[in-house]
Amino acid sequence: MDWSNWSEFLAMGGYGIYVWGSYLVTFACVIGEILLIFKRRRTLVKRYGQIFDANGEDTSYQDDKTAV
Amino acid sequence: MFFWIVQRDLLLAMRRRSDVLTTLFFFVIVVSLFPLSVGPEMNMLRMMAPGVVWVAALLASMLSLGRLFSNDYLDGTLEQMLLSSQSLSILVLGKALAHWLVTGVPLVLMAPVLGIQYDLPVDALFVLTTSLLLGTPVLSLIGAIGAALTLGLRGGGVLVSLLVLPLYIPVLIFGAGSVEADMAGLDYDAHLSLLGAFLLVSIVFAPWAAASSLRVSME
Amino acid sequence: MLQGSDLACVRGDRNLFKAVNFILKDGGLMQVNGPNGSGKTSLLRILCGLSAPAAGKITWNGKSVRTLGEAYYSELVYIGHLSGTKDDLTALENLRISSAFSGENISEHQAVEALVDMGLGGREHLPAKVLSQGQRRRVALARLLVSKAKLWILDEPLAALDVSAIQLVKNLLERHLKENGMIVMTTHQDIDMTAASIVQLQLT
Amino acid sequence: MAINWYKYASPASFYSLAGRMIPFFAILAFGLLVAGLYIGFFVAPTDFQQGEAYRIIFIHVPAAWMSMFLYVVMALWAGIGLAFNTRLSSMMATAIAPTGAMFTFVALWTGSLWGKPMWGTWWVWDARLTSELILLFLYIGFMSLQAAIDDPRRADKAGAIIALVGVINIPIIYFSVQWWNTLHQGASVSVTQAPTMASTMLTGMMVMVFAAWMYAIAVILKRVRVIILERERHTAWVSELNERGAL
Repeated sequence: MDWSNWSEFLAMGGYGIYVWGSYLVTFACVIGEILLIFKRRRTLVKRYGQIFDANGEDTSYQDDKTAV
Repeated sequence: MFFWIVQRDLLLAMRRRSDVLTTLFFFVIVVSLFPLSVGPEMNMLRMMAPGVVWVAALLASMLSLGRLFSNDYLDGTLEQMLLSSQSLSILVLGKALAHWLVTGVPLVLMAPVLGIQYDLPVDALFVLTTSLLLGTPVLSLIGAIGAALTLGLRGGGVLVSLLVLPLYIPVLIFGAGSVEADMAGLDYDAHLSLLGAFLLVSIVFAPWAAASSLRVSME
Repeated sequence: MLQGSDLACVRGDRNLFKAVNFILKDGGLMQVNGPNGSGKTSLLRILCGLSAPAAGKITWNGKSVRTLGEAYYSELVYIGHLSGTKDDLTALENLRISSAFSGENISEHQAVEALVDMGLGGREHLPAKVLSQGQRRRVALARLLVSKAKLWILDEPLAALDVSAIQLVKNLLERHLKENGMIVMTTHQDIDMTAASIVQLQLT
Repeated sequence: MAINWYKYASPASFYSLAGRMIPFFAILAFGLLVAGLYIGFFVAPTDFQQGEAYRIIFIHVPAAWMSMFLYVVMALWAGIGLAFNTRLSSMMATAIAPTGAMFTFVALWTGSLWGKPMWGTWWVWDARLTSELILLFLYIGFMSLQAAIDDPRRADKAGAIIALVGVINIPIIYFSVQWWNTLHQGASVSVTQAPTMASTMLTGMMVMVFAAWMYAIAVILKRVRVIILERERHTAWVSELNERGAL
């Protein structure tokens, strides 16, 4: 399937909105999910950094649910 | 022992009669709301009747699920139930049966009356009542699992409906489907036998699942 | 004979206690002591199988409690902080139902007698919600009179009781120990009771 | 082999193992994705019936399969966690749920976008789309139950029970929706009456399925590592890792 030019590829035989609509949303979800995990991880590592370094041994008893 | 728990719950329900009536009134009000919203046009209502009555029955029986175990949880009787020499599944089956008798049966008795409100033909009323008779115990049994899982959680009431509604869908489809089939002149035995099958399966599995959920929640 | 071997309990993130060992023989009394929040109630709940220990094992006459299940429960009465009485039911109904749970269907007469012994004479037919906290504890404790279970697990049985009730409960416990029963209890009052063997379990 | 396997059942060693595996799966997923898209858009011919709109199939079908597959895998891990009391398997189940829910949402979104050119409506009560919707409710139910319970052990076990009850109900729901669909609309054109698949279309789709698979494994391992850290805060190996800054 060879697309003669860029704009024809975008038009996707008139169905451009639907095809690109679904692909964009899919990649948005994928990227979003990955970013969410990295964000969750970063806050966790930062928080552990404070807890452990500040007093060497973990004394602050925080419920995980509230802290994150 | 099984009859002890059923008798106790019925005794409790009778002592607090308002709970029984609230479920029934909720059912009646929800069913009567639809003609007001959709318009009094008869054959439209007749077509919608099975779905409306079934969804209202589903929501009404779910209304009182939250209280199924929470009262016993708060005053310590649930602990005694867990420690009883009788198997917990039997006790949970008893509680689900009591819940059904208190909420399900009034719905079944009220359904024909509401059916007339929707101008359903007589044999459709009969099918509606039998389908509810077979379906509502399944709602109580599966609901018992949801109630056990969300014991003692904040916002438990909403969570129960979120957990349990997807599992109610097959019962809803065949329940409402049986009445529609009858009104369309098709035979409805297939639907009712499937509802009966759901009932048998949930009688066997649901109490065991609810019992293990109770043990998990009471850890 | 009840035996616990290196029991441990974790609540949320914190481990309440570790490596708890004890043996309780017939006619023995074990008193679990420790400051508030040291896991006394958790230990009792683990002993009666309500919750699983994070580590360790509990055996009843040599067999693990987990495998015994209902067989173990029929030998046991647990009275926790909650009185286990339904507010809408009368004291009599409450007692009959809670004893039915543990498998002993007692007659109306026996129930009334037990309530009278617990000093609730004349109040059998009152709904539990009008009873005071102390009276409700008496209804819960009345189960001990009618129960044939060998092992009693009591979480602060003497709490919220007046002097006469405390004396009454003490006689009850002593009588149970004399009949070769076993008791595991927590209490903040000091109890001077004679028993075949008294085990003091200290939770830090 | 058994002993070795058991070693990886402990969160600490699994944490490092997962750490090493993630890059492998991530690169594989990316490679397969690029290949799949290339085949999908540049090799596969135009479909005589649906024109170019059918190219949505390259993400709709993998997403739908993955959503179904991940729920079953989640229920499996949850069941193992419940039966053998191994915390790691329950953590795995908790890690799978969000990815499964994401795939279900994508399947629904692409399904409705595909339905628009085919039938002119955004949402068609087709049997498979409806079951996909119900599957999304099951995922949401699982995740909200686990979020509502603070104690991780209870959350794992409660989640396991609802996942197992859910997985038993999936075939029942699917067939009752299938049956319901035929009753009301007669044999309507269903989304998956896939056009006769040219071989390149098929290969393109299969490559995309594997890409989705690799991606799912990479993301789930990534999330399970974070969950392990959250739950194992009080263990020595976490604080020791933290000292070395190797978290």
